[in-house]
Parts: sequence; C-alpha cells; structure tokens
Amino acid sequence: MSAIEHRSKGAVPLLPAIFRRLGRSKAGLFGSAIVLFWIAIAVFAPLIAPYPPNDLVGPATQGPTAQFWLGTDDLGRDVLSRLVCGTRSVLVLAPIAVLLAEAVGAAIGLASGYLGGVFDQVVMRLNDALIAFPTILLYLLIIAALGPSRVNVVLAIAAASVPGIARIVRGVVVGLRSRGFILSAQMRGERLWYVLLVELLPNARRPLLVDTLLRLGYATFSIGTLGFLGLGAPPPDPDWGGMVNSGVRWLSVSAWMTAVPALALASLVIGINLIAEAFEERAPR
Amino acid sequence: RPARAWGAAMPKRGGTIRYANTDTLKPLVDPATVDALGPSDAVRGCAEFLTEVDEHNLPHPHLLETLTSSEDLKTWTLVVRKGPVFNTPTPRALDADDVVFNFKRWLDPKLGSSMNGLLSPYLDASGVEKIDDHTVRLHLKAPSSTLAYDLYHYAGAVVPREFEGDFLKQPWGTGPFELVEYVPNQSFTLKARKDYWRDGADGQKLPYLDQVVCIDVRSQASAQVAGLTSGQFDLALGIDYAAYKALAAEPDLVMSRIKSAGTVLFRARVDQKPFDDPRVRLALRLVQDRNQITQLSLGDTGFVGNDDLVAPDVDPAYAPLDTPKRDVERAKALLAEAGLGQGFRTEFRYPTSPDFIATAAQVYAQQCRDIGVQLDLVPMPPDSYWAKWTDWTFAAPQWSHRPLATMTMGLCLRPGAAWNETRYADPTFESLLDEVNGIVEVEARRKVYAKIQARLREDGPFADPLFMYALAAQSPKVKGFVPTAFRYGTFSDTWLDA
Amino acid sequence: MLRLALLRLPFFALTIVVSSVLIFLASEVLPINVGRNMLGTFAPQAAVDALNHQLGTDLPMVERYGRWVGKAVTGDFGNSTSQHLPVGPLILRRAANSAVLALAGLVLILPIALVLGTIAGLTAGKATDRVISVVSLILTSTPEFVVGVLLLLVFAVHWRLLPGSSALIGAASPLAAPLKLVLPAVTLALVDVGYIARMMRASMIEVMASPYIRAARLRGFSPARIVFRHALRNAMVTPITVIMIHINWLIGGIVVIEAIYGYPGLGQLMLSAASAKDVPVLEAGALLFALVAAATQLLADLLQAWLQPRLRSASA
Amino acid sequence: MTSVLVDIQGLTVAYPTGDGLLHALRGVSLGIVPGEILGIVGESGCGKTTLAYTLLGDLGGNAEVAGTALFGGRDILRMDEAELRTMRGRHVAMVPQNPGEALNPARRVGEQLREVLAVHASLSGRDATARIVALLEKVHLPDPEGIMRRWPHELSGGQQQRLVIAMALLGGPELLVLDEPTTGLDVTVEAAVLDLLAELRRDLGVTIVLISHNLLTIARACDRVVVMYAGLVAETGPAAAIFAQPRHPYTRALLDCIPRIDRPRGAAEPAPIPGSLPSPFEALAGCSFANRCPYAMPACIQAPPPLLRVSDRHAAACIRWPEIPREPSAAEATASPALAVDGGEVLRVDKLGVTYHLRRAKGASGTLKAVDAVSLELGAGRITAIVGESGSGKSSLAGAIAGLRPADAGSIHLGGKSVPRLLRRRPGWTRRFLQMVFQDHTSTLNPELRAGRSIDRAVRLLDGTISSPVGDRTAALMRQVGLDPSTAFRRPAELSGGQRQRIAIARAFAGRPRLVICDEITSALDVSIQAQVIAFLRELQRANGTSLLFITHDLGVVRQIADEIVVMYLGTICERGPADAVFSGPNHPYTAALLETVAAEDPNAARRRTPLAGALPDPAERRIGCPFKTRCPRRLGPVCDTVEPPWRSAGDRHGIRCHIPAAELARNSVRASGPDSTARPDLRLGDAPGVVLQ
Ligand SMILES: Nc1ncnc2c1ncn2[C@@H]1O[C@H](COP(=O)(O)OP(=O)(O)OP(=O)(O)O)[C@@H](O)[C@H]1O
Ligand SMILES: Nc1ncnc2c1ncn2[C@@H]1O[C@H](COP(=O)(O)OP(=O)(O)OP(=O)(O)O)[C@@H](O)[C@H]1O
Ligand SMILES: [Mg+2]
Ligand SMILES: [Mg+2]
Ligand code: NI
Repeated sequence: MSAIEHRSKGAVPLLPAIFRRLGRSKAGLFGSAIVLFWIAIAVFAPLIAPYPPNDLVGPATQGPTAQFWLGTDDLGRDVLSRLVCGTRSVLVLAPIAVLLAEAVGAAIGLASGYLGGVFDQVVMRLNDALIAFPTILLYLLIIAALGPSRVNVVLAIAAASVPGIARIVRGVVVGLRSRGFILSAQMRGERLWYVLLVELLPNARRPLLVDTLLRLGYATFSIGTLGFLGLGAPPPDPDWGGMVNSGVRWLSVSAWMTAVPALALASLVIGINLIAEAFEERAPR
Repeated sequence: RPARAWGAAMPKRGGTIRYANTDTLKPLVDPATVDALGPSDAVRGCAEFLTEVDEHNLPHPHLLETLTSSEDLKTWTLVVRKGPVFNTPTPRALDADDVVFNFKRWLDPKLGSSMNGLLSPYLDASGVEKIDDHTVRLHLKAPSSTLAYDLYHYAGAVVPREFEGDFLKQPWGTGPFELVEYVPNQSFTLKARKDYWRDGADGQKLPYLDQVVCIDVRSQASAQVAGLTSGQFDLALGIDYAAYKALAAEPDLVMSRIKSAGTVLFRARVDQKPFDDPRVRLALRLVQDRNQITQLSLGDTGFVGNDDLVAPDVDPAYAPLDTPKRDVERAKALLAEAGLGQGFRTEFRYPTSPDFIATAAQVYAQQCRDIGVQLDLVPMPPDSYWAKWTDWTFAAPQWSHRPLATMTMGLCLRPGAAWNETRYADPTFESLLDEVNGIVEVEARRKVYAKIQARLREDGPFADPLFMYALAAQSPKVKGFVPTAFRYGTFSDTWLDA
Repeated sequence: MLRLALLRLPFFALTIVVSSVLIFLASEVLPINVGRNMLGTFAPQAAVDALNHQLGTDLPMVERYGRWVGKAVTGDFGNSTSQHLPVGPLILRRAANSAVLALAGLVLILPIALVLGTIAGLTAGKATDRVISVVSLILTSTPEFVVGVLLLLVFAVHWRLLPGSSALIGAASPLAAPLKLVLPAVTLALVDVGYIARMMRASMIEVMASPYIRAARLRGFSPARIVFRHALRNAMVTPITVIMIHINWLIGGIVVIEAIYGYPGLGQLMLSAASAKDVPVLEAGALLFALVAAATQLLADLLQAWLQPRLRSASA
Repeated sequence: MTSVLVDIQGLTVAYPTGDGLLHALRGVSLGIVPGEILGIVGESGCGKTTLAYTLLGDLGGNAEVAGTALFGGRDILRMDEAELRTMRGRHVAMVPQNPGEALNPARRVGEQLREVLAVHASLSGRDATARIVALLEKVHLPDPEGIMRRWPHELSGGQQQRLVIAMALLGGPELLVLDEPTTGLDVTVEAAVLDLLAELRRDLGVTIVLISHNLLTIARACDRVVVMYAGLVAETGPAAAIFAQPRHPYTRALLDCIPRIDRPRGAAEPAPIPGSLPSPFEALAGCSFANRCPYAMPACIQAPPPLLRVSDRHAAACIRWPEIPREPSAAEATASPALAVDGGEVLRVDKLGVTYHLRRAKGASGTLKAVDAVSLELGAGRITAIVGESGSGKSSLAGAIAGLRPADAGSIHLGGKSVPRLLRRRPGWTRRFLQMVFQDHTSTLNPELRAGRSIDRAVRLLDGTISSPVGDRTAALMRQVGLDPSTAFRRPAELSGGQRQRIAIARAFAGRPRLVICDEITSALDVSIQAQVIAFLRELQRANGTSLLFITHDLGVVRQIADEIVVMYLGTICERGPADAVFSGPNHPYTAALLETVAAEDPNAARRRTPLAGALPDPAERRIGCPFKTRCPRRLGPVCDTVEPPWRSAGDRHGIRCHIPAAELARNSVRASGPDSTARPDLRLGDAPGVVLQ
C-alpha cells in the first residue's frame, strides 16, 4: 500500500478534517449556512424578536402586515417572535438528546462488543426488541408514560436512539477487537477502560459523527413531530412543532401560522442533513 | 307527537346519512353509564327516552303518554305510551315494568350511572311504584322541577327489562334504528327498523333513512373541513371554531349556530391547597378577562359566561346579574389576604381536544400572570385527561350542554355526586339548589337562581368564562334534521333530498 | 434457502421470546392499577379488588407472565381496558388497515425510489443526479405532518379531488374505499421515497465502482448490459433489505399520517392505548411489532441471501 | 519491429488528486511481441496496474494521458467507446488483481461465462457449453459442468483465478493481461497458476503480460521482464539476463533483498534498499532512483537517464550500467552468526490444542481442530520458525501461546513456569516476558492514535527499568528500528507499511521481553521493505537476547533467520529440527514438497512442476491416520490412512513424523544430503503417543 493511498484514506485529525470536508462540498457549505443562520437567530433571539413571544399583542390569525411581519397566531401572538424564540428550544434540545443518546449508546456498544459472550447476547437481543418498535411509537409511549415536557422529549428521543447507536459502536468494536493494536493492548496488560475509551472509542468517531449528524436531523424532525402531536414542550413557550399543531386547524383561514414554522423546521432539518450528507460522501475515486 | 311537517316538500325515503361526530366514539357498554356524546348517539338511534327536549329547550313526553306532577312536585305520574316496541329477539311492547326496571338501574349506585347523580337527590329506588301495566308513579323525597329534563339526559335511554348490561351484545330499544356495528374511536352504523312506532309525513313508518353512519373525526379540524367540502360527510355535529370559520365561506353548506350551555370550567379542587381558600378562588375568577378568553378561543361561536354555569338565553331562569368585571387589584389583594401576596405557581391541566380549550387555557394563563400566578400548562391527550379527570387539582374540563343549569350543578357540585370533580360541598348552595328544584314557575325560579349565581360567583370552585354555541354544518340535501344545543345526532325524522 | 430459513428460525423464536419477556417486564414497570383504571376514580375499592382478582392482576409476576403467554399463544390477549373489546381482533383489524396502507405506500415508493435512485447513481455528480438527490433530501427532511397537511389543503380542501378524511366506516376494509388511501399513501410515499432513493443511489454508486463491474466493462460489455445484468441486482440488496426492515415502521410508525387523515391504523391505536394506559393493547401491539420485526428481519435475510448467493452459505 | 503486438511510446499518466497532480506513469515506452510472456515487476505504486489498464483503454475519466499505445496499429488511447468495447474481451483481455472480486457475486459462474460468448462470439446453447467446458478443462478446473453451476463464492481462490483466466480467454484474445494473479495465493497454488500460463501460451499462442511485485514469480514464468520504478521503465530484457546480470542498480537491489533458500544462512542476509520511492507528486529532474542508489553520481541527478541498450534485447535506464555487479552486493558482511544464548528453556508447550466450534451452513455444527496436540519448546535467544500452508494452524498456535485464543487442551510454560492458558488469567510478569508482533501492518497500530503512543504505553507498563522518562526510552526504541523519533508524532496512516511494522516491533520490545512471537509480520510488505523490517527485528532480537517464534510461509525468510524450523500441516507438526538440518533433508514429504515449490521459483533453478497437487483438505473433517495422506506423493498405502504416523529421528534434534523411515525419506529427497544420523535420545519431539525415536 502506498503512502498516497494512506493519505487519501485520511485518518487525519478530526476537526480540521471536518472543516475541510465541509469546505469541499457545496451541499455541506449550503447546509452549514442554513444551520448557522438558525444558530445566529437563536443566539440573538431577544434582539430580533419584535415582541415578547408569549404576549397577546394583536388580533388573531392575521396574515403578514407591516406590524406583524409574519402575521399573528390564533391567540394574537406575533408569529415572527415565536418563530425566533422557538429556535432556541429546537437547537438546544436536539443536540442534548442526541449527545445523551450517543454517550449511553456508545458505552453500551463498547462494552457489549468488546466483552462479547452472554452479556453481548443479552444486550443485543434487548436492542433488537427495542429496534423492533417504530421509533415514533417509542417516543409516544415514553412521553405518554412520563407526560409531555421538554425533559421528557429529550429522554424519549435519547432512549429511542440508544439501541441504534449501540449497534453501530458494537459493529465497529467487533470489527476491531481482534485487530493487532487491541491484542497488543491486551498483551501489555491495559485496563478495560483504557482499551474501551482510548483504543476503541476513537475508532468509532467517524461512524458516530455521521450518525450524530443524521440523528440530529432526525431529532429535530422528531421534536417537531412530537410538538405537532401535542406532546412536545407544553405551551405557552414557542415550539415549532406546537406552532404547526395549533396552526393546522386555521390552515384554510390563515396558512401563515402553519407554513412559517413548518418551513423553518424543514429548512433546519435539510440544513443538518446536507451537512451529514457531506460527511457521508465518498471521496471520488 | 305527530311527525312534523317540513314545508311543502314530501320526505324522500332511503339512503344513508354519513355524519361526522367530533366527539370521540368512546367504547360503548351500557347506555346508563355512557359518558360522552359519541356513544350516546349510537344508543339514541336504537333506544329512546321517556321525554324529549326540543330545540327551544322545552321538554315533551316521548315514550310517555303524559308526565304529570302533584302540586308539591313530589309525586309524579308517568303514563307509558302504548305502541313502542322493543327490538328484542321476540319484539315486545314497552310497558310499565320496563320503566320501573330502568329507574331501578339508574338509581343503583353500583352501576355508577350519571342518571343517579341527577335523580338521587330527589328520588330513591323505593319511591318508584308501578301502578298498572302502563302507569308508574314516582314518590320523590324532595320536590323536583327538572324531572322531565333529567329524563332526557343522555344516559337515560330506556332499555327492555331483559337487558343485562352489554349494549353491544343486546342493542335493544324502541328506537327507529338498529345497531349494525360499533367500532370505538372509529365509527358506528345504524340501519332502519321496520317496526318503529312512529309514522312519517308520508303516512308510512319512520324512519325515512335506510342507514346512519357516524364517523369519529375527533377534533381534526382539517379533516372536518376537508370531509365536508369533499362531500364525504353530509353533516358534521359539534364542529369547532376554526372549522366553522373555514366552512362559513362555503356556499354549499348550511351552517347552524345554537346557543348552548356547553362550557369550559377553570376548576380547582377545594380539598387542595391553596384552592381551599375561597379568596384564592375568587381571585382566580377576578383575574379573568372573559371577553378576551371568549373572543380568542371561540370568536363569535362563543359567548361570555359568568362563573355560575348559568347560560344566558339558554336557561330560562337565568338571573341577569352584572357580568363580573376583571379586577386585578382586588384579585391581588385577595391573594395577599390569603397569604399568597407573592402569587404562586401551579400545574394547570386540560385535554387537548376540543382545541378551543387549549386556547382558552393559554389566554387565561397569560392573564393570571398579572396577579403573579404562574400556570404551568399541562396539555393532555383526551384519553389521558378523561381517564382521571376527577383527580386533577387545577384543570379545564369541558362540560356538555344541559338545558337547565341546575342539572349540571346537581352533577358536579353536590357532595358525593359521581362527577363532583372539585369536591365542592357548600350547605348554603345545596339548600338553594334543593329550593329551586321545588319550583316550577320560571320567575320564582329566577329569584332563587339569583342567589345561587351570586353564591357561586363568590364562593364556587371554578371560573366559568364562556359558553359555546353548538355548531353544525350540513349539506343542503339533509332535511328534517334540527341541530340542537345538545349536539345530539337523532335522525328519526331526517331524510336525504338527493 | 430453505435451510437458511430453518437455520434462522431459532433466532426468530428467541427474539420473540426475549421481546415477550421484555414487553411484559416493561408493562410491569408502569404503575398501573388495571382494575382502578377500568372502573374509574370513584369506584369502591372492593369492586376494584374484585376486578383485579378476576383479571388475575394480583397474582405473582411469573405466574402472570405464564398466563399471559399461554393465552397469547392461543390468540387471546385479554380485553382492552379502554375499549372494552377483545384485544386480539382489535389489533388485527388495525394492523390489517395499516398493512394495506403500508402496501399502498410501497407500491408507490418502490418503483419510483428504485428508478430515481438508479438514475441518480448512474449519473452521479451530473445534473440529473443533483436534481434527484436534492429533491430526495428535501423530501426526507420535510416532516410528514408538513407534507400531509399540505396535501390535505391542496387536494381535499382546495381542489376537492380526494377525500380529506380517511376515517373508515366500521370494520370495513380500507380497500372498500380505495380513494381514502390515496392521500395517506402519497404522503407516506413522499416521506419515504427520498430515503429509499438515496439509499439506492448510494448502493448503485458503490456497485458501479466495484471490481466486478469494472471487470465486466473490461470484458467489452455494453453499458446497458452492465447496468441491467450486473449492477441492478447487486445494487438492490441494501435498499430492499432496508425496506423489509422498514416495514415495521410503515405499519406502526406512521402515527402522524394516521392522525392527519384520521386513518384508523395500528399507530393510532397504540397511541391512544398509551395515553389511556391500556396495558393489554400495548402488550399485544408490542408483541405484534416484535413479531413483524423478527419476521421482516427474517424475510430481509432471505431476500438478501436470494439476491446475494454469497450470503447463503454464511453461517448465522 | 514488424511483429510488435503492442507498441507503447512515451506513455504518461497523471491523476489529478486533492494533493496535486499524481504522476503514475512518467513516459513509458515498451513493445510487446506476439507470443511472449512479458513480466512487469516493480515496487508497489510504481505504475504497474496503471500500465495494465492502459492496455485495455480504461484509465478512468479523470486521468491525464499522453503518448501512444498502439494495438494492431490503432491507438488504444484514442479509441471511442464502441471501438474499445470490441477490442476488450475480443482482442485484449484482463485478469484483474483479485479474481474473486472480478466475478459478479450474484450470478452463477456458468451464466457469466456464457455471457462472454454471447457478447463476443454470438454463441449460445450447446455450442457455448462445449466451448466453455473445453476451456475450463484447459485451465485444469475439475468437473467443468459442475463448476458452471456454482456461485463464485463456492470456488476457492485458486479455482477463481483459473476461472477468470478461462473467462478472459473465452473471447479468444490475442493479448492477456494478468495483474498480480498470484498475490495472496499459497505458494503451491501460485506455482500451479504459473504453470498454467506457460501451457496456455504454448497451446493457444496467446500473448501474456504478467504483472507482479514478486521478482521470483516473474522470473519463473516470463520470457522477458520489464522492471518499473516510479512510473518509468528501469530495465528491460530477457528474464534470464536480468536475473543473471542485472544492469540497473534498482534491479540489483531488488534481487538483493529477496531472501533465498539456496544461500545458506549467514552467507547473505537480504539487503534492504535504503530510502523510499520519490513522491509521485513531484516532477523528476534526474534519475528517479538516484536518491537510493549506491552508484549515483552528479550526472544522475541532472537529467533522467534514457533507456540504454545493453545488448540486443536488454536495456537499462542507468548511465553506469556497465558497473553494476553480477553478484549480490556487500550487505552480507553485516551478518553475524546467530547468537545462541544458553539461558535454558523460554517456552514449552505441551499437547496444545485449539478447537473452533463452527456453525456451518452445510449441516450440523462441527468442530475444527486448528491445533491438535502440538508440543514444542524454545530455548533462550533462539529463533524458531513455524512454516506451513495457509490454514495449517500457525496463527492459532501463536495466538494460543500468547493467550489470545483460547486453547482447550495442553499446557504452556513460560520460562519454566506453568501459566494459565488465558491471557486474562496470566500473572503480570508474563506480559513482560512474552510479546507479540502481528501480521497485518494496517491494523497493528491504532489508526486514531499517534504512532508513538502505543510504544509509550508499553514502556510505561512493561519496562521495569524506568530510569529515564518514557519519551527517552521510546525514542531509543524508535532509533533501534531505524526510525526518527519524530515519527512517533505521526499518525499511522501517514506511515508506510514497513514503518508501521517497525513501530510494532519496537513496541513489542519495549519491555525487553524474553520471547516475541511474530505472526507473518512481513508477508504483506514489498520485498525491499520486508528485508528492512527483518533486519531491524534481528537487531533487536540480538541486542536483547530475545527468543523469537517466527511464523511465516516464506521459506526464503526462514532460511535467513531461523535457528530451528517447525513445519505444520493441518494443525499438527509434521517435521521439526535445526534449520540447516531441515533444509538439507531428509524431509517429511510435505516439507519436501514445500521446499521444492520454492526451489522451483528460484530463477536459476530448472522449472519443475510442483509436486504438491490439490488443496488443503477441509480442516474440519475428522482425521485418522496421517493428516497428509490425501496429498502425499509418497503414500505407502492403508497404513497412512489408518495409523497415526510415528516420530522418526532424522538427525541431531531433527524429527519427522512419517511412516516412511528417515533413511528412506532421505534417499528420495530432492536435495538429499548428509547421512541419516544417529538420534540423540534427549531430543524432545513432541510426545504424541507412539513416539518412535530411532
Ligand atoms: N484512479 C486513480 N486516481 C488517482 N491515483 C491513482 C489512480 N489509480 C492509481 N493511482 C495512483 O497511481 C500510482 C500508481 O498506481 P498503480 O496502481 O498503477 O501502481 P502499482 O504498481 O500497480 O501498485 P500496487 O503494487 O500497489 O498495485 C499510485 O500512486 C496510485 O496511488
Ligand atoms: N476464529 C476462527 N473460527 C473458526 N475457524 C477458524 C478461526 N480462526 C481460524 N480458523 C480456522 O482454523 C484453521 C487454522 O487457521 P490459522 O489462522 O491458525 O491458520 P494459519 O496457518 O495461520 O493460516 P494463514 O497462513 O492463512 O494465516 C483454518 O482452517 C481456519 O479457517
Ligand atoms: Mg497494482
Ligand atoms: Mg495466520
Ligand atoms: Ni501499504
């Protein structure tokens, strides 16, 4: 194998690689632009929002006017303000849920893949059983059991993601556990935690990174869906999915209430998925 | 009663009416324990009531020939109509024994019928006496002026005495239809009976329709609208505000809007802190801007309520007291008196359907912030909410229309009543309620009403910000259907003008 | 193939057994007093106790599991606590509805997705591919409630071409009113087509870059022959197996679409069972999902083995 | 030059990459004469495959190509798609590097064969079958019709190779290009494939281009050789001439780093080539080999040397070609006799067994005795080589000794002390005592950690004598394996295979172990690098007085380094003894066959057919009698089938496990030498029941 091939396979440091990858792909750049736009909106939300998001400031269900750029909702709240302030919850909750899931899932996958045996069997069967359950239903069940709240939305999304992540990490670990460097670590008597966290975990970074991005998109999507089903963050605080939910029944009266948060949500998910796409892309042969 | 004449047109026979019910088709077990409009419609098609309340809120005897009371309203004589026939395997005529059987069932506390809540304040099972095959006498323990109304309560369908408790197995009654199928949360289908006792305008037996199909559309406003506009439904009962607004522009639909006593309560359990303190409850009433609540949640399909369950223009005995004004200062002062000067924070639960409750709750929560009370809104799927609806501390349940406010009061404000979700127990109020129940004459009743209303506005366990219009939309080809405040789907006299 | 199927059967059974235990344990964890749940808050304690006894909810756990499984095997999942109906037929009817919708969706999804994916994969990097890829990405990223609501607005409310409510009448099969399937199925397809197409594209690109395709080209075969005779079958492996595994989601995971159109599917049933804490329905539904998942997994394995003979002899 | 089939002139190929323009070929000119077997040889990355694909006109859309490549008068580089299609398969056919991957996994072999005929000869049905069967027979595939019904994965590597060759021949091409057709195959299979090529050329008159990085392979099979270096032709000439008298220093160096069994140990150690290939991203000013060349002079770096005519058909791109010596260069001077430390026994393994439990598709589950009651011992400071075909259980044995694979029978003693079979249970001192270097250079280092990290860890955990900081010891170790200490901060992906293996060796020696197991540590490396790695390994071994258990299938390497040799076959030891004794015989028939295969590869030896027919039997089958009975050319008869062969002594510490007496074996041995010596009774030869020490 030549040095060049090694280079193009590129196990170079992760962060610069990330930016290089993004920079090279138009899709990635565009996705980053969208996501950054929303992040900026979230950061400067209080400055941007013309009104307090929960205040009943105008007449109900109005289309855009000079006063209310994106119209008002059924309670006469400013849609723009709610949209802007709702950015925060999506942009905070989705990453928390995903990171939580990645942490737990990676831990389970590492242990189960490396230790093998009965433990692995049990964990994987449990995983299978959980994966058997449609994700959305799992969310719904968890939230129905715990009640709708931001924390529970995070918990539900995290819990439903854990099996998939565990499986990915386990796959990586199983592929690596008989590799020379792991055997070598065993032969020099490394502790379990060292092998798991230092030798194995970094090797799962790449699949985890792509998975995290995809999951981030899906989590954002799911938060919206849960909101739409009325199981998201409880009112009155703005929540995109919830805004769509309450807007749907006014659809034929004023489509703005629905269209604005729906498009916002879709654009954010598209942005995240474009970034994920950039990472999935194979380098052209 | 004879069938009504519907203008010049002669009713057409045949056809299936498909109507959308916005009230969940909950599981149906026993007509006497029905607790929702959806299943009650299925029962109502098959089984009938001793009385009937018309669209003007006036009661008439239905399965009864006559219903007469003694002067003191304590002895009532029910003459059972000859003619109605049960669709039991071997059809059988209705008689006094069936009526007695039904009264005994309703009054059996073990059954848990809401009829018990209505009747038991003035009637014990021992007071039901069969005089002859077609006469039953009721000996009340307290005078009652609401009996005729109470008998039209949706849990009061009359079943034959062979009935054993499962209506899906024994869908028996004297009604115009037979139950073909009942699929909870989905639909039910009724088909016309051949031997119904009433005759139509064409001289033949009612009903005109071959079939009735009811579809559960929950509160999916979009599905309601789309279903009606795309001609999937001929009729929708209890559509919500948004759908009404969307449909109002439809030239091809006949919309109706009937004032009802259907309402949403912001009610608190008086056995829980801090709501055990009447000053706190009053503060929570005073903080309401009831116009804003009504406007935003129901627009012109709602009208303002006065915290007393009595709907103006609906209950004939309504006492026109002044509508309470929003008074934030006084509310604050009351809270301070109650030791809650800093305000407080509490969960506020409500079912997510019908939609207007969520709106009302949010507006109310916004208003409450003015007195430092923070409501943590907990929207709940209706199934979850209603599974434990009497347990919640502070919540916003919907209450269906009943022609007389006192009926609702009897159900929800008497200690020990099955639906007393607030645990309210006030002797003053109770004696007033007993008193009014002994009065027939409207003006006399109004005087007591004034006291009751004042008492509830001062001490009651809830705020009652609004009443809703019963909304219906029907295709012009639906004839002979009169929407009522009850939102009942009764189709004995309905036909389709194809 | 048959041997492979037989070989997989123990795993299939094991998954089901483990799932049943898991489901049972999960339902144990829920703090639900079944009797109280059924009779309501105001029912006297004695009645609740009597009902619990009658239902056997006061027995020790292992015994209850035994009972449950014993009955479940005969198709008896008890009575729904919220619907007062036998769970078995209830679930089956809903599952059948869902299966019909899933099938209708698949009929739309498969050809479109596979064709688009193939085209995109073959023209990777070119304009056609760009367009297909971007559209697929947008479709997969757009939540189904957005798509559903939009379609509803356009086709049912605005143009009135299609029924806006897919609520079914009674126990009738959705096939009796095929028009009602159109909007939900199209929504489902729009949500899923992108996903499958993207997968097909990736798979196609991978296969086209594989040594045996290059070898075929070096044998002087025409591009058409290479695509149809050599690449397609191999490229279909991943998407098809994914779709198989995906069937689970198609049947139970389209709660949102069901909610929008009022379609009485399994998802809705599970959702309302969950909010009503209707344990027997939840248990039976979960078991059904486990069964479907295991069965589709098995099917996917077999299909994969059929498409990829190499896998037939691979050990389990 | 009327009769050239292919005429390539000034061919340059460059690929635009993220790192710049990559020069794969830098101006190659060569002709291919009809009917010859042309060998193309060179280190990895020097452009062999690129050249092969040029011949088929398939360089990928992004390649920048210049020059001409005439095939039958037409320029391949300028053909359009349709022309290319007719040319491919019908005139030029290719057998790509990995034959298994060149077959569509989803279609039956027969179908794929038929397809070629349908496309190129419009032949189908019975005629096609007849033609295919004939060809399959030609490539020595047994039961052609049965094979046609199989799926590609149901064929062994050797069978796949033959099948793809047959498929390439179906279109009746004039030119057959084979890219590394034998890499990854066992020596025995390789020999068979090469024989086949010669046969095909003879019978079908097809012209063959054979690409390999193995000089011995090329030497054995080809008429003419092209040696490539850095995208250029370094030397070209008749095979015999090139090997007998190389005229380019690179060819010379390549020849020098091949371990040869015909040179006794100590006489010549392989001499690694210093330095490395020039970067393919840079333009070359002078001779591409100048930076590694001992003969380089200023003129070399000023202008690239042209191909200079040496003799009629021999040319070399070196201005000093007349000065290149015929004999191996002086590297052997550094060789010193093996250091035999008499520190007693380091490792003793008794009746060790490794069993795998298989879940097989073909029916009920079975067990596979990968290692079956193997006993051996290893003295301090000595190097024992374990050789055997792929699948003979070498790795399993090594893994079991290291404690990485669960042995299910037998005992292991390290330094005289019994240790548990499982690594986890072994006491801490064993980690310092025993270390291992692994086969695959791509996986021996954690791709996500810096290269020096694992040495650091090993030093920290294992090197008891911490007087200096960890970094110093790591640096010292790196220098010992010829690496700059700064290499420690690079990532494994930035290192070459040889560098990585050297780091792995340094890591293994960090704790100054008494015993190091090396499992095929060089088999994935180019010859030149292989020589380097082994050189450093020996250096460390000598410096530390460490014992080595060296596993390899390359007998040449064994010859260079082993003190003792253990030959394994199907999980058992069939012969063992001092290296010299084993190489001089008498030998077990299996060993004899192995030695012969290698001898046959010797460019200077006569070409002989491999005596070892057939493939390794299914190791999972139950065995009775001699494990080698199915392939043994000297099978005695039923006794071999039923009776387990006894150990026979063939000299000082030299044992053979065979029914044939050692003296008899010696008589027929190819390289019979030395009288059948008297056995020393203290010899430990493993103690299968019925040990016969004569
Ligand atoms: N399609 C391509 N794009 C970019 N670089 C390529 C491509 N194909 C080959 N290369 C590079 O061109 C150079 C020559 O490669 P080639 O495969 O011809 O070498 P080789 O002698 O066959 O090596 P090996 O022995 O490793 O097979 C290498 O550096 C390789 O990385
Ligand atoms: N983990 C395993 N499970 C089942 N069988 C195995 C396993 N590892 C090795 N084998 C089998 O055991 C036998 C011996 O394998 P081993 O790897 O020890 O041979 P080897 O001599 O090292 O071969 P190679 O030269 O190919 O590395 C082979 O038939 C192999 O297929
Ligand atoms: Mg190559
Ligand atoms: Mg090995
Ligand atoms: Ni390499």
